[in-house]
Amino acid sequence: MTEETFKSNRGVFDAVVFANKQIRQRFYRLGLEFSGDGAAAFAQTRPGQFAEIDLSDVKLPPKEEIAEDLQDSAERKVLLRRPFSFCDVISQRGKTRVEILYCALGPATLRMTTLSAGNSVSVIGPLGNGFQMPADKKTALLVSGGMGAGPLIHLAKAITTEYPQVEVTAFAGAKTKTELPFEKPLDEISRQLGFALHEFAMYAVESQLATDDGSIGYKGFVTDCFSQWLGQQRSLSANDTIIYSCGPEAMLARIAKIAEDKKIDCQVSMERMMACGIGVCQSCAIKCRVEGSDEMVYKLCCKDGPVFDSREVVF
Amino acid sequence: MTEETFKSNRGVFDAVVFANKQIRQRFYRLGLEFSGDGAAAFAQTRPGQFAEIDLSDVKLPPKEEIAEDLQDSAERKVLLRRPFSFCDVISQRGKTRVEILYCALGPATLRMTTLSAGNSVSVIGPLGNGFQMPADKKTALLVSGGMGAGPLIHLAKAITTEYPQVEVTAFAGAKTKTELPFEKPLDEISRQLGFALHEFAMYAVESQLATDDGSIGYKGFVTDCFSQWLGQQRSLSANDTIIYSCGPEAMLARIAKIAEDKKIDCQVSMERMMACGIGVCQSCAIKCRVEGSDEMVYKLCCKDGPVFDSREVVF
Amino acid sequence: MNETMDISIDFSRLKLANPVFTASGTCGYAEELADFMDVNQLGGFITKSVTVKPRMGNDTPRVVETDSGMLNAIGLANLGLEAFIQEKLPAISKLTVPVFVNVAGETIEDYVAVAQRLATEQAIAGFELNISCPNVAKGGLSFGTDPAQVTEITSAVKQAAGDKILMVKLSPCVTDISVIARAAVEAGADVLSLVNTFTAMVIDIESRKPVLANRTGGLSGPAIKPIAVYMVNKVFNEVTKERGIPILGLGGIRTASDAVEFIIAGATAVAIGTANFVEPNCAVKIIEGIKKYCDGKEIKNIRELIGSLE
Amino acid sequence: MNETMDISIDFSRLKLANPVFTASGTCGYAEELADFMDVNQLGGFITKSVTVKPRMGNDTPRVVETDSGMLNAIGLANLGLEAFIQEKLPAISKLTVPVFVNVAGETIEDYVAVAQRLATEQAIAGFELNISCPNVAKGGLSFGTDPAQVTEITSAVKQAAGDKILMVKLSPCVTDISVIARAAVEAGADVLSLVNTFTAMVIDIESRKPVLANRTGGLSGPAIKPIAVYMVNKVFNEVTKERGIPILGLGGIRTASDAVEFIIAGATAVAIGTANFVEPNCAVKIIEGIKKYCDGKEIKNIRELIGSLE
Ligand SMILES: Cc1cc2nc3c(=O)[nH]c(=O)nc-3n(C[C@H](O)[C@H](O)[C@H](O)COP(=O)(O)OP(=O)(O)OC[C@H]3O[C@@H](n4cnc5c(N)ncnc54)[C@H](O)[C@@H]3O)c2cc1C
Ligand SMILES: Cc1cc2nc3c(=O)[nH]c(=O)nc-3n(C[C@H](O)[C@H](O)[C@H](O)COP(=O)(O)OP(=O)(O)OC[C@H]3O[C@@H](n4cnc5c(N)ncnc54)[C@H](O)[C@@H]3O)c2cc1C
Ligand SMILES: Cc1cc2nc3c(=O)[nH]c(=O)nc-3n(C[C@H](O)[C@H](O)[C@H](O)COP(=O)(O)O)c2cc1C
Ligand SMILES: Cc1cc2nc3c(=O)[nH]c(=O)nc-3n(C[C@H](O)[C@H](O)[C@H](O)COP(=O)(O)O)c2cc1C
Ligand code: FES
Ligand code: FES
Repeated sequence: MTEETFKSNRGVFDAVVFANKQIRQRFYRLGLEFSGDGAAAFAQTRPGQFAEIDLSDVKLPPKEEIAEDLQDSAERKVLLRRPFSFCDVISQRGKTRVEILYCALGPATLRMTTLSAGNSVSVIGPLGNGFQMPADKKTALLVSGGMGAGPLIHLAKAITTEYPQVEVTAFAGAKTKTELPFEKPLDEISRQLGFALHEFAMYAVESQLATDDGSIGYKGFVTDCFSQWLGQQRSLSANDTIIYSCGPEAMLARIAKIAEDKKIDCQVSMERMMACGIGVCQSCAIKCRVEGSDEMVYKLCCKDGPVFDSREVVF
Repeated sequence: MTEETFKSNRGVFDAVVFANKQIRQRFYRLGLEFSGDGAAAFAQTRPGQFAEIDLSDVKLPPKEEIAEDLQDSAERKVLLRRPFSFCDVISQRGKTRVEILYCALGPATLRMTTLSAGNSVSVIGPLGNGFQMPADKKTALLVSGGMGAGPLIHLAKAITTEYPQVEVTAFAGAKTKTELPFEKPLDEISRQLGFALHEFAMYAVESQLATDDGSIGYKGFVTDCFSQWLGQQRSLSANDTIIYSCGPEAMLARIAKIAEDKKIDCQVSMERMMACGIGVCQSCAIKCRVEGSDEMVYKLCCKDGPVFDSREVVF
Repeated sequence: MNETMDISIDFSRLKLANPVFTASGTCGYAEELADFMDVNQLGGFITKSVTVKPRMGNDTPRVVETDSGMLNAIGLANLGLEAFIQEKLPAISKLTVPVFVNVAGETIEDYVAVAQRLATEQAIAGFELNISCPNVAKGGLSFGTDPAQVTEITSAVKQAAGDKILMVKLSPCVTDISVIARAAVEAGADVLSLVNTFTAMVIDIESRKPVLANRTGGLSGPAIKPIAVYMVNKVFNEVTKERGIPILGLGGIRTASDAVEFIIAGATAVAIGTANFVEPNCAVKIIEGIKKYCDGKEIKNIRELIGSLE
Repeated sequence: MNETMDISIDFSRLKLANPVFTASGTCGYAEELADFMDVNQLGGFITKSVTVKPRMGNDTPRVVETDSGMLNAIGLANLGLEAFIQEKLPAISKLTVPVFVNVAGETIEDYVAVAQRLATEQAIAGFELNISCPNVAKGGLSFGTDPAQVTEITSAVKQAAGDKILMVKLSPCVTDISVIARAAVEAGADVLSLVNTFTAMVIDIESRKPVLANRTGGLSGPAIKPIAVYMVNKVFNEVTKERGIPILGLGGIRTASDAVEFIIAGATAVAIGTANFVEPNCAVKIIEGIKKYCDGKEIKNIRELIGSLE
C-alpha cells in the first residue's frame, strides 16, 4: 500500500560526512554527501525510507566523554550495519546530501558521534518504502515520539513542497525537555503562535510539544496531547485527513487506536532490530493482519515497511 | 642476569600522543607523553624494556590507504594489548616522553598509524628487563634486524650517556632499502665516514647497513656483515666486548652463534606473542638452558626477558 | 594477476565454477540479493530453509548483536513447500548457478516430504539438510546431536532425493562432531556442510529478560570462526578425506583469507553467512580474493589447497 | 551511591565479600598481579592449574588473537605440586581472600594426589577441578566430556579433598552440558564453574600451518560470552537451582554488565579471565560496577539477582 520506490537504484555507496553536530545532550544531526551513483540513488529517497550504515570501524569517543550508563555497552565492537532514516534530503548539481537525526544510545551511535567532516562511511540504501503521500487529503497530522521526529521533518518538507494544498500540523513528544531531538531554542512567541519547533516552522508547519514531565509544552504523552487537539477540531473531516506517526511502538499503538476510533487513515513507521535491511534475513518481522480475514502474517519491516498502514499492524 | 628494574613503579597509565610520523613506507615513529605517576614510572625505563598498549578502540585507516596484503587481517577487531619497546625516552619537568619505532603489519599497528597529537592511549609499563649495561666493557656492538633497531637506538643513547668510555658501533639490516626503519636520508659522505644512520650518529655512534638485496649498504645478511667486520677487528678483546642484538629470531640465533664462537658476551632481545605482558598468562615462553646442566626450562619473555643472555636461549 | 585463473572445483557429482556459496538463511531465495550482487557468479547458492508447511517464525526480536557475532532465532520462517514451488522456483530455475534447497522439519517425514516433492525439479542441484532442528517426535532434542537420528534422517532423505546431491549440515553443539559426520556420510550424505550456529543467549540486564523473544538463538559470525575451522579440520582428517567426500565449510567467513583458512583446513568449498548482511556483495569479493591468493602462491589448481594444512 | 552496599554471597560453605573471582590461568598465583590490583578485594582467587609433576607446557606460539577472542594452548605449564607448596603457598597464605587451587592431571590419580596433599593446607579454601584435560589412561579424550568419567573423578577427588570446597569446572565442548553438570553434582561437587574454553584453530595461510605450536587451542574472550550465558542458564534451570548448588559463571566477561548478565542467568559468582590481560584491574572495576547496578535497581541483596531471569 505504500508508495512504490525506485528499488533498482539502491546499492552500497560511500558517503562523505559534511557535518555532524550535537544538538542536545544525546542528540546529533549527521550530514552525508553522496556523489555519482550514490547521489542518483539517494536523490530518489522518499520520507520514511532508510539506509544501513556501517559504523564498525568508526572510533569511540574518549571514555571520559561516554555517559556512564553507556560505558559497558560501548565496549561491544560493532559488527552489523545500523538502520537510520532521514530528516532531510537535498539533491543539487550531481550531489545528494542527506541528514540524519540520531541519538547516541549504544556502541554504533556512540561511534557515530566521532565522525567528522571529510570522513567516509559505507551506506546501503535507500531501503524500504516511505510514507504514502496525501494526494487526496486536505490535512496531514504528524505525530512523533523521541527520535521519531526525523522522518516526519522530512515528510513535512515533502508534503508542503509537493502538496501545498494539504494543511500539515506536527506534534512531538518526549519524556522530558532534554530528550526532544530538536536543534533550535524554542521561543515563547513562536510557541504561542503554534510554531513550537523551528524544524517544522521552516516549512510553515505548525507544531506542538508534549513532555511526560511537562518540562516544556503539554504535560503528558504526546498521544494525549494529540487526542485532545483532535477532539477540539470540529471542522476536521476524517475522510480528508491522514495521520503519520513515528516513535516508540507503544506510542504507535496508541495512535493507531485513535485513528481507528476516529476512522482516520494512519501510517506508522515501525522499528525492528535489523541484521540485513534488505529482506534476506527475516529478522525484522512485523505481525500484520491479512485484509478481510482473521489470518496473521509476518511482513518485513525493512522490505514491506518500515511504513505500514496502522490498520494492518498487530500491535 | 639482566638489570634489576623499578618494578614497583609499573602500572596502567594514560599517555597522550605528541607525534606520529611516517618515516618510510610502512614505518612510523610514535611519540607518547606521560604525566604524573606515568611520567615517574616511565622515566625509569631502561633500553629493552617495553610497554603494552591498548589499540583496540583506535580507528583503522581508510580502506584505500591499507596495503592490499593487509586488508583482510585489518578486518580483525583488536582485543589484546600489543607490546612495543622504545627508541627514546626523555624525562623533563615532570613529563616523560617515549618514542616507539613501529611497523604497520596487522590490525593493531595499522590502527596505531591513525593516532594523532592529542589522542590518548592506555599503556601498561614499563615491563620486563632491559639490556644489562656494559659497565666493565670497552666495546659495545649493536646488531639489529628490521624493527629491532628501536631498542638499540635507545641503548646507544644510554651507553654513550652513562658509559662514555665504551665504544659503540651499530649494525642494522633489512631485506631491502625500503624496509629499513630509519628516518633520515643517508648521505654518501656520512656513510663513508662510517655514520650510515643519523639515528646512531646523533650519539656519535658509527653504524653500518646491510640489505639482503644490496639496495643499500652491504649486500647480504646483517649477521654476515657483522661477522665480516668482526673478523677485521684485530685489536678487539673478546673479554672487553659485548654484543646487543634485537631482530628476527633466526638472526638472533645467528648472532648468538657468532658470539659463542668468538666467546663474546651477548644479549638478545626476544619476541613472543604476548597476551598479558605481565607474567600471568604464560604465553610468551622462551626455552632456556639451566646453567651447568642439561635441563631446559621455559622462562617468560615478558617477565624474565625480553632481554636474555644469548647463551641461555635455546634457539 | 592471471584473470582467467581457474578455481573451479569438483563438488560431489557437480563441477562448480568456484568454491564460494552463500549460506542458508542469509541470502533469501536469491532474488532479494539481485540489486547487490550477481548470484550467478557464485559457486553455489543455498536457499533459506524450506519446510512442508509455511512457518510464520518466531516473535521479535529475532536477532541481537554480540561481540563479533550475532544471535538469530528466526524460527525457520518460510513460505512452505508449495508456495516455494509456486512463487520462488520459477525465478530460481532461471539461475545458472547450482541451487541447493535447505530443508528443515520437525519429523523425519517432514524432511522426506520436501525432498521427495523437489527431487524431480530440474532447477535444483541438491538439498542441504538442516538437522539442527528439534525433533518434535523425539522430545524436541535436535536431530543433529544424536548419531542414530542422523543416520535415520540421512538415509530416509537420501532415498527420497533421487539423483539430487545430498548435503547434510552439521550442528557444532556436540561433543564429537566426527561421530555425527561419520553417521551422515555412512548413511549416504554426498557432502557435509559445517557449521551451523551455536545455541546462545543474550540477557537484557535492564528488564532481566532474554533479548530474543525465543529466549535463545544461534550464534554466528566471526566470533565462531576458529571453532568452525577446527571442526572442519577434524571432520576432514577423521571422516571425509579417506572417503573423498567434500566439505562445505562455514562459520564467520568475511574475507578471502578466512575462506582460504577453511579450504586449507579441509573444506572443498565455503559458504558466506552473516557477512552478507554487512557487505551484500561479500561473496563476489571473496571469489576474487581467493583467485589472487592462489595466483600469489602459484597455486595452479585450487585442489592443491584443499586440506593442505601441514 | 550507597558505598557500603553489601554484595556478599554465600558460596557453598563460604561467605564471600563479593561475587567476583579471577579465572584460572589468567592471574598466575596472585603475586604477579600485585602491582596492578589488590587481590584481597576479590571475592575469590583461583590459581593457575597445578599438576602433580611440574609441566614445561607447550612450544610457542601458545596464544593467538581471534575476533573478540583468543586461543591459548599453554599446556598447563606449572611448577608442579611440590614447588607450588614451597614457592607459592607461603605468599598465598598471606592473602585474606579465599583461594581455590585449580587442579589438572592426566589420570584420576593425578587429581587425587594434588587434592590429598593440599587438603590439609589452611591457606586454601578449595579446589577447582579442570576436567577439560585429556585422560591419558582412557585414550586421551577429555574427562569432562563423558559423564561416567566426571562421576568417577569427582567422587575420587571429593574423598581426597576433606572439608575443602570442591568446584568442578565444566567444558562447554559437549552436546548437553546439563548431563555433565548433573554427574558432577551427584558425585559431590559443591560448586560448578563454567565454562572453560572451546577447542579451536587458527591457520596461518602463508605457511599453511596452524598458528599455535600445539595446533589447536582453547577459545576464550567476549566471543564466547553468549554461549557461556546460555549454558549457565541451562545448568541453573536443569541442575543446580533445585539443589542449591552455586555456579561460578565465566566466559568473556569484561564489564559489570557482563557479570550481571551471568548472575541473572543463574551464576552465584563470576570469574574474569581474558579481560585481565587487557585491564589487569578489571575485576575490581567490575565489583564496583555490580554495586552500582544493584544500587540503581534498588536491589538490597544480590541474592535477589541470582537466576532472576524472567
Ligand atoms: C527503519 C529504522 C529507522 C531508524 N531511524 C533512526 C533515526 O533516524 N535516528 C536514530 O537515532 N535511530 C534510528 N533508528 C534506530 C537505530 O537504528 C538504533 O538506535 C541503532 O541501531 C542503535 O545502535 P547502537 O549500536 O548505538 O545501540 P544498540 O546497543 O545496538 O541498541 C540500543 C537500543 O536500540 C535498539 N536497536 C538496536 N538496533 C536496532 C535496530 N536495528 N532497529 C531498531 N532498534 C534497534 C536496541 O533494542 C536497544 O534498545 C532507526 C531504526 C530503524 C529500524
Ligand atoms: C617485547 C616486544 C617488543 C616489541 N617492540 C616493537 C617495536 O618497538 N616496534 C614494533 O613495530 N613492533 C614491536 N614488537 C612487535 C609488535 O608487538 C607486533 O608487531 C604487534 O603486536 C603486531 O600487532 P598487529 O595487530 O599489528 O599484527 P598481528 O596481526 O597481531 O601480527 C602481525 C605479525 O606480528 C606478530 N605478532 C603479533 N603479536 C605479537 C606479539 N605480541 N609479540 C610478537 N610478535 C607478535 C605475529 O606473529 C604476526 O606475524 C615488539 C614485540 C615484543 C614482544
Ligand atoms: C539470520 C540467520 C538465519 C539463518 N537461517 C538458517 C536456515 O534457515 N537454515 C540453516 O540451515 N541455517 C541458517 N542459518 C545458519 C547459517 O546458514 C550459517 O550456518 C551460520 O550463520 C554460520 O555461518 P556465518 O557465521 O558465516 O553466518 C542462519 C543464520 C543466520 C545468521
Ligand atoms: C591464557 C589462558 C590460560 C588458561 N589456563 C587455564 C588453566 O590452567 N586451568 C583452567 O582450568 N582454565 C584455564 N583457562 C581458562 C579460563 O580460566 C577460563 O575458563 C576461560 O578463559 C573463559 O573465560 P574468559 O573468556 O573470561 O577468558 C585459561 C585461559 C586462558 C586465556
Ligand atoms: S532486516 Fe533482514 S529481512 Fe529485514
Ligand atoms: S605475556 Fe603473559 S606471561 Fe608473558
